[in-house]
Amino acid sequence: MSAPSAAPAAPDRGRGSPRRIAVYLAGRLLGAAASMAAVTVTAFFLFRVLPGDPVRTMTQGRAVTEAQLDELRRQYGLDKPLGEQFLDYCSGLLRLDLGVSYQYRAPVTELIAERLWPTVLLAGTGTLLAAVLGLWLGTRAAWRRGRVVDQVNTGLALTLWSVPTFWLGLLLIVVFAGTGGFPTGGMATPGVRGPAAALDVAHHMVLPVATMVAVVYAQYLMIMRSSLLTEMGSDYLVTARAKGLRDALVLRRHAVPNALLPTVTLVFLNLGQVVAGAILVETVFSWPGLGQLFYQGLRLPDLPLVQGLFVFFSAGVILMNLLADLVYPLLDPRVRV
Amino acid sequence: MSGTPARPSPRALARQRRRLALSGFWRRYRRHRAGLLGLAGLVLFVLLALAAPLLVAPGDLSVTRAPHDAYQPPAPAHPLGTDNFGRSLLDLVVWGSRVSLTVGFLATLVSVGLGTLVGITAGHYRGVAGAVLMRVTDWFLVLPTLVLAVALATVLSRSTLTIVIAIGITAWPTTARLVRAQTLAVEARPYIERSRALGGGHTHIMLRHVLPNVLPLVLAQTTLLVASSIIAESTLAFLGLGDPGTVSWGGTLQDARRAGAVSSGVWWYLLPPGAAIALVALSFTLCGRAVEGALDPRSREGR
Amino acid sequence: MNHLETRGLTVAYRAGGREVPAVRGVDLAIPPGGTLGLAGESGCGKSTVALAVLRLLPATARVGGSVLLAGEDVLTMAWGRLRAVRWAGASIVFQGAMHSLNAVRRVGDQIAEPVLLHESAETPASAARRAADLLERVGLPPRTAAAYPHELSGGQRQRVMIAMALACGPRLVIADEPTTALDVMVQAQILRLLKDLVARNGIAMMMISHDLSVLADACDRLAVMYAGRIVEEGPARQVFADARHPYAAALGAAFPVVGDPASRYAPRGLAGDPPDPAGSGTGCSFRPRCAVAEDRCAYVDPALWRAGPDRSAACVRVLPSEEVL
Amino acid sequence: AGTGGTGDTLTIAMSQPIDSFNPFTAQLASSTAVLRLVYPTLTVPAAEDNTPTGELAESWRTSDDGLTWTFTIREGLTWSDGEALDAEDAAWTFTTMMEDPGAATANGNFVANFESVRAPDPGTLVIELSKPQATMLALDVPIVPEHVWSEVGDIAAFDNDRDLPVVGAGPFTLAAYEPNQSVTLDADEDFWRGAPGFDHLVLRYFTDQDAMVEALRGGEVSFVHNLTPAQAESLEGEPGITVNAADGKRFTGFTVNPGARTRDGEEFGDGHPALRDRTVRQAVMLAIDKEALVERVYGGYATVAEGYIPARYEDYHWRPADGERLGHDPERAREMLDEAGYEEGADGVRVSPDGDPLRFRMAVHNDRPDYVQTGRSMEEWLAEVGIAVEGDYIDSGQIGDRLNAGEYDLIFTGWTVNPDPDYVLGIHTCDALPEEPGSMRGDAYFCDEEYDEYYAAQLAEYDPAARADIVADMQRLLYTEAVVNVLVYADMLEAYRSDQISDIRTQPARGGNLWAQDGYWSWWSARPREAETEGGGLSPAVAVGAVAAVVLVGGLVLLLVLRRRGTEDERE
Amino acid sequence: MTTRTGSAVDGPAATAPAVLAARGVSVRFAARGGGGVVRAVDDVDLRVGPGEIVALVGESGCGKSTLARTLLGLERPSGGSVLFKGEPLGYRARELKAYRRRVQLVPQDPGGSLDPRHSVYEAVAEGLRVHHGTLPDEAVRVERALSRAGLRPPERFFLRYPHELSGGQRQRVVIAGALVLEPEAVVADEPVASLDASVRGEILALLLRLRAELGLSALVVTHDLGLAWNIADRVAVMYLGRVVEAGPVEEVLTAPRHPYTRALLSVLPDASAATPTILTGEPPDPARVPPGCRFHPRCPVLASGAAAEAGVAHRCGAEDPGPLPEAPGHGAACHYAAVTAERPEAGNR
Ligand SMILES: Nc1ncnc2c1ncn2[C@@H]1O[C@H](COP(=O)(O)OP(=O)(O)OP(=O)(O)O)[C@@H](O)[C@H]1O
Ligand SMILES: Nc1ncnc2c1ncn2[C@@H]1O[C@H](COP(=O)(O)OP(=O)(O)OP(=O)(O)O)[C@@H](O)[C@H]1O
Ligand SMILES: [Mg+2]
Ligand SMILES: [Mg+2]
Ligand code: NI
Repeated sequence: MSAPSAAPAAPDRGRGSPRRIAVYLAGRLLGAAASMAAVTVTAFFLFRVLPGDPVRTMTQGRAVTEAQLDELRRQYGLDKPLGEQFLDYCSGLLRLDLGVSYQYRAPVTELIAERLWPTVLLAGTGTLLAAVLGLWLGTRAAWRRGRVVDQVNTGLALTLWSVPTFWLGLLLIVVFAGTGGFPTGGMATPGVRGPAAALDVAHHMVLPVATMVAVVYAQYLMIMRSSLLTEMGSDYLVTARAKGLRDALVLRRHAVPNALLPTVTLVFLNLGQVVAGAILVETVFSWPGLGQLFYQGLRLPDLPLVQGLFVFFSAGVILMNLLADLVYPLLDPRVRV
Repeated sequence: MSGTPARPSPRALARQRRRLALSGFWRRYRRHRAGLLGLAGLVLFVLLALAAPLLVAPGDLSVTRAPHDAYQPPAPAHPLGTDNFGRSLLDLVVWGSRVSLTVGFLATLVSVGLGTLVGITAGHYRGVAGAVLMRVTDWFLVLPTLVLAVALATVLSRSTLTIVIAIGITAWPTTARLVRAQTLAVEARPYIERSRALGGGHTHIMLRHVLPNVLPLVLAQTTLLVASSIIAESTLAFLGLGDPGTVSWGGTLQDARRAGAVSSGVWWYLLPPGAAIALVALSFTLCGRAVEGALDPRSREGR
Repeated sequence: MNHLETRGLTVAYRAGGREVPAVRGVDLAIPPGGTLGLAGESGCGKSTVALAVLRLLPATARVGGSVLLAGEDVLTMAWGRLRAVRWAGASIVFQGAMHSLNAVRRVGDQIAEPVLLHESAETPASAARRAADLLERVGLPPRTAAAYPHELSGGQRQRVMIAMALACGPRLVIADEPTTALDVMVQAQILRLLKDLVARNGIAMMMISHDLSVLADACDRLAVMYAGRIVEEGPARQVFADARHPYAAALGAAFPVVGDPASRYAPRGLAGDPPDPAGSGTGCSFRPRCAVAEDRCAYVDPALWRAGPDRSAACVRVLPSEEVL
Repeated sequence: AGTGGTGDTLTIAMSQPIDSFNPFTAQLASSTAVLRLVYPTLTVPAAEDNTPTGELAESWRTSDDGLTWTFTIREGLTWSDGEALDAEDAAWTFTTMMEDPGAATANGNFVANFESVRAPDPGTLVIELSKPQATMLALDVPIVPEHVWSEVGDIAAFDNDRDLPVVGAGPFTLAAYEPNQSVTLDADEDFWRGAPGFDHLVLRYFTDQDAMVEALRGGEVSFVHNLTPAQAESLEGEPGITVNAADGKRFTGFTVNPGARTRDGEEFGDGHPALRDRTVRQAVMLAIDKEALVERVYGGYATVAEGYIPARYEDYHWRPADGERLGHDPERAREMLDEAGYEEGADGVRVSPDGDPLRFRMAVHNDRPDYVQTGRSMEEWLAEVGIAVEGDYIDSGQIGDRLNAGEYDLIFTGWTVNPDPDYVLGIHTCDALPEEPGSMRGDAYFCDEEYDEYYAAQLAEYDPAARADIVADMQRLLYTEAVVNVLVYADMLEAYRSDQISDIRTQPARGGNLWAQDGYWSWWSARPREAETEGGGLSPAVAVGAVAAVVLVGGLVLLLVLRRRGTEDERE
Repeated sequence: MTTRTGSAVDGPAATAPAVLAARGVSVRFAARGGGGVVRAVDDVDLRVGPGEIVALVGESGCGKSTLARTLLGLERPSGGSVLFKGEPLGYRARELKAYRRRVQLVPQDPGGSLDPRHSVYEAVAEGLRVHHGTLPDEAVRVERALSRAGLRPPERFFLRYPHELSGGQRQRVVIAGALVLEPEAVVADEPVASLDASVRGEILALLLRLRAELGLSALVVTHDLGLAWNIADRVAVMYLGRVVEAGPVEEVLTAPRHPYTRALLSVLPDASAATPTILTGEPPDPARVPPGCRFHPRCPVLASGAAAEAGVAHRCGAEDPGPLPEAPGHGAACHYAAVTAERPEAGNR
């Protein structure tokens, strides 16, 4: 009889048909849009129930007349009924108009745009460093599970993880700023221009980024460690070792790529939250970013600003979730569409 | 065939079983040295919080007749120094543990309770109900936690309860997600199908099979959540959203910062409450990880 | 010289502070071109033996005795030499192919990997060509190389594993339960394939299974393990049809011959529980489940004795009683 | 250019961001402080004693009825772009504020009584009032160049931060602006009063109080303000740093709800009835130990307050005579309450003759640590005389709500008092009562005919001494009624690097402040101190390089160590 | 040839009404990953008479488990109906519950079928508690069920947890859990597939003994023809959602008519087997059922030309032989078998 000649179903090479990709994408986008809509509604009604007359708060402690207050109310559309305000707000949102900040008297969108770059710089650098550090140390810790490297690593990470961010920031200021040669706050020294400016910004970034990394990297470390530990017992690693691969290669070529899958999505998911999490670091280090803006908005409270930032932060998380959804199939052939 | 005279009642059996399970759990837990350390820290702090009224005289926390001078560095009479009113920082830390731990536990209770309920329900009912629940969870998950907590704390009136609610409400989706995933895993196990084939209804399956099997996860999640809730409490206080009328660690930190302690060389105002938060959070985290480890079937002995 | 020879191989796992003896003195020998079947119930130490051959056991395992691959002792080999011997000298087809293949790398790359590693003359392109060849040899179209493991069926994955095992032209292939998870029909296909490849290339093979009938079909010789020991060894047909050790006999009888009236409405099994690897006690470890146990079984722990031409069994009943005492 | 306070640049820290450089709309104190350096005003309070002195206006006249003011504008002034600065600009500025509601956002109250503003010729500005206005020499309204601002379409939406340098006429010009980070001002060498001491003035924004102080220590900035008592104390002894504890412009206190009502006398809210009794209100004041507040809450950097107008304004400040003083005397408070029939109940809380226990709700701003601490102290003090007070530490928005609704018993308050006290006095007239419940101009539902008469009299009195007498009477009345109660005047704590700055002028000369002056005196007068040694401290670039090198080397060593251990470990 | 030993029930129970029957049952699923339907079970007739053991055999994925689950009402058929004692099965919660008191499932994987957090006692008592609440004699019943299932003495097992039991013991606990409700029929899905060869025989013997003692009817799902030979009275062979051959064990396994059954029998790793007929290709996909006879793409009879000789080759690719009707005798859904049925059994065995 003939040799067994299997005719395997044509191995689905990678991506799948454009139509299915389109359907997948459309599904994800729709989900993101739904979340966004929900966030919008929440943001509006959540902040409308804030106590206090915003106009009063705005002018607190200053000499104002009733007419001035009324004028302010009119300017901010606070004299209209709630339903109308909501419609205005929604239509504004579609035009990327998040209203006008009470304290800056500038469009919130503009304020956000102004502050976006510093936050992205800070949170981006922080996350990147934290991820690289966390993943690397996590790999080491898992590979040497139970040894000194692991214990020191995990212990340190967990300790830092348990420390309140702002407290750590303050401690760093006490120890390193001023006398330690690092600036205590801000993003740049006024007047420094040219190539020195980049260095200057880097100099200002050291402490805030260190704070951010210290608190965040533990998470990546733990995820990578446990993810790698689950992979550790896997049969395919035995196969790899049986093939005669050096342990370092087994780790690099086989274990890490597999363990990286859950971790990378997590990095993405976290990224969304990190931007919002920058509030503390930015506040402590006077970093002129979105977090600081939020903090300032809170103190008044500056309703359109806080609301706008809330929407913006949520949109960031939604976007990152979407990216994670889109990136995951690229990384893991098993879930390719 | 049923000739054995002294047959234990099912209730006694259940008790015995529970005792056995507990001792087994404890045996496995004991193997985690860090977990024991965490547990010790935890017990210490809980005892401290419970004993606070005995350790701190009511007058010691009075702002008008504080026992010491303001801003005194650590000395035998006040081992951790004093604050701007002349109250001993040690007293403040001891007393603050009450609020901080209460907030930590209550917020965790809220979020774990809510999360477990939603998670199991969403995982069990596959139809529209589950999908809707999951959508809601997803949507909550999308809201930036800190921002939402801050917003809630701003919106609601300022009190410890508000903080509990703000933290509880922002933390539950994570639990729900976890519980749902675990529920799905449990529901895929053949014993659920067996139970259905035996005639068990939804409630039976959820209560008898799913809940006990997700509980360990919930327990581990609980300990981890307490840690983050305590940190969250201090964060909210730091952002000025705490209840200034009560003594809590976060509140004390906030007071220290407001007083400019960092730049005034009054390090003892800043250090103790922060260290206390970090220690408690670390204790809970270590416990949580040890619980996780002890419940991990892979670490079980036997087959 | 035998391709594989183990002498007094012992393996103990450290688990929960105790030492669990998993393999307790196993002697095996496979001549060039020979095929040996290793049978036994779950947990009796079959896989442990297989892993010990390439020193792949986890760090918690303590290994004793010696394992000679073409005369070289694997257990005392230098690290670099060991890596060279792995796969090029002996390769393994693991039980669960889904888990033994890396899910995120293409099948072709995984086959080519050991080739590139062990043969410096190979370039990535030539290794890829070789991978395609190998796939054809196991009956898969060469384009399978571009697939990821999850895109293949269980049988196809197992074939990929076989192709991979053949990649460096090893002299010994160890197949650890290659068909356990597979459907009857696919199982037949894979067994046929393995038999053909071994016969055509003169490779020595050790095949592990708990199904004695499968092994009897595919191998020259059979070894039956029980609680970490070989309890019977001999030519496959003989051991299957006429086992001398009661355990081997029970194992053989567990698979009825369809059409044989004797087994109609008469399933045969073995009462009692599998042995606890940790608890040893004195005497024959099979005694608690043995239907024909005698008094002396309680204190004699029998070694493998000659039980006929070219076969041996570890049961006191194969010897005249006076020889024991 | 340079960093810190070296050489020709003076860097100062500000603790507030800039909301706008548009003087018509800018609200935040930081913005106002910058604008005072950039735009002129008609008059400016003198550095020595706050008396109005001429700025744009060289001199002024008032008509007999006090309703027509004629200012003579200084001659030969120009804007920084060279255009002439004259009465037209001032007239345009005021008129715009009167006509465009958007332009009245920030300073509209100054022009509320203006009938018309004219510039009959470039050197004369005539302002017609509808009723007398005592603040005519303290018009804190920056005058803007008409030729620039008449081009601006919508003034309310204009931020004035695009077209730099901004055209102004102060001692400095606005040269550069990094939103949320810094403002750079360049000195105007040709400023009519003389060139400022520093060529550049940089204001850096800090969100963190501690970071700011550390920056001062490290020499990154040369001036900080808004210090806490602890910070001031710790900076006090440091070499090269001078702490300036200026007398406060602000009073801190609380008002008592004497029964909220509208102008028409309609009562609303739920204020405690016992607080309508002056005895109870006075007893509350007697229970409070203001000295202790100064010590404990303000670390000594404050003055006990009695009169409504801070001590800093010597002319208007008032102090009770010994007989009328309501100092700390819990014993007397208890006696008074006993006499008035407020018997102590079983739980130690007194009960009014009507049967209401004296349990008061006290609304305190939670974002002001000194308020919170004062509030908590008051809880304890009042408990000692048998009054239970429950502090509600809430944010300002909610405070406003409670005030407007009249749903409070005690509520904290505090005002920054201008050199001219008119506004803070005006908020306690009966006119300040709300037209209808829910909207409130003042901070107490105080209404007293006698007070109103005094108020009208002082407004019409242009003789400073006579006016001061009337104001004193008003304060005595407020004090004895004990509805509006002041507790302390907190010092304004500032510090600067005296090793970088010399000759800086406070306003007023004695006990005066540097930041947020009514004028530009401090920054205009500051002169660089000749530095003995330049440099010191690493330049940022070098520091970064060094750190990077250390990290790199450390990382490499670590890597090598781990590598080495790693290969050893590979033997399973 | 037909030597029946140890059967408790006399005669193949063909005439008595079926305890459990499937009539034209189809189950369809939406294919995973969208698009198309999976015809897991396609128009199946099957009956289990009183006291009868029926084996359902077939290769992996042919729909055996799905059919078993459908018989228990765990899956709702998209066509046809399940009959219990001649009555169609109702799918309302109460009806299902009542039904499940009388028909029990012995699931495939004894390890996974026991809740790791329930002790043996609880696992066995679960059925009782679901249907009767906590009975006063619960412990007695549990004890009885356990000892029936061969776990003796039962008290020794009460407090054990599944992970403390061997595979064979777990399977017995599962069986005891089914027996405790004293069902009239059990459906056992691969009852020994995950067990060691040595334990297997014991469990099968237990099933036979229970049938003898309690008169249980049973449907045993398996892919193992040897098992069918060991214990079943009748056997049904499934291929791609269809029963393609059914009949008394002795007839079907010794004189198979359907080429698929023949192929299955030929690959048994039986030392005495002649040349095995190894079917080529992968297991078929129920999402893509071929037209005509669903076996024809892999049919060795068609490939060897025997079908053409018999003149049915054209029908194999075009004409569905249809479902096998529910009949007591030996039948096969095959064009070739239908043509050659009259002739003496050719070739194989
Ligand atoms: N890493 C380990 N740590 C501790 N014990 C182990 C470990 N691996 C295997 N064992 C134990 O060693 C014994 C032999 O295991 P092994 O895997 O060799 O059995 P096997 O015969 O291959 O069984 P199966 O047929 O189930 O594959 C078992 O009792 C098992 O529990
Ligand atoms: N819920 C489901 N959704 C979609 N397809 C399903 C579902 N359940 C089963 N199937 C498909 O139906 C077919 C029959 O499955 P079933 O489990 O009944 O097979 P089986 O004969 O029991 O196989 P095995 O011997 O492997 O247990 C399979 O192709 C399976 O993939
Ligand atoms: Mg094995
Ligand atoms: Mg199945
Ligand atoms: Ni310069």
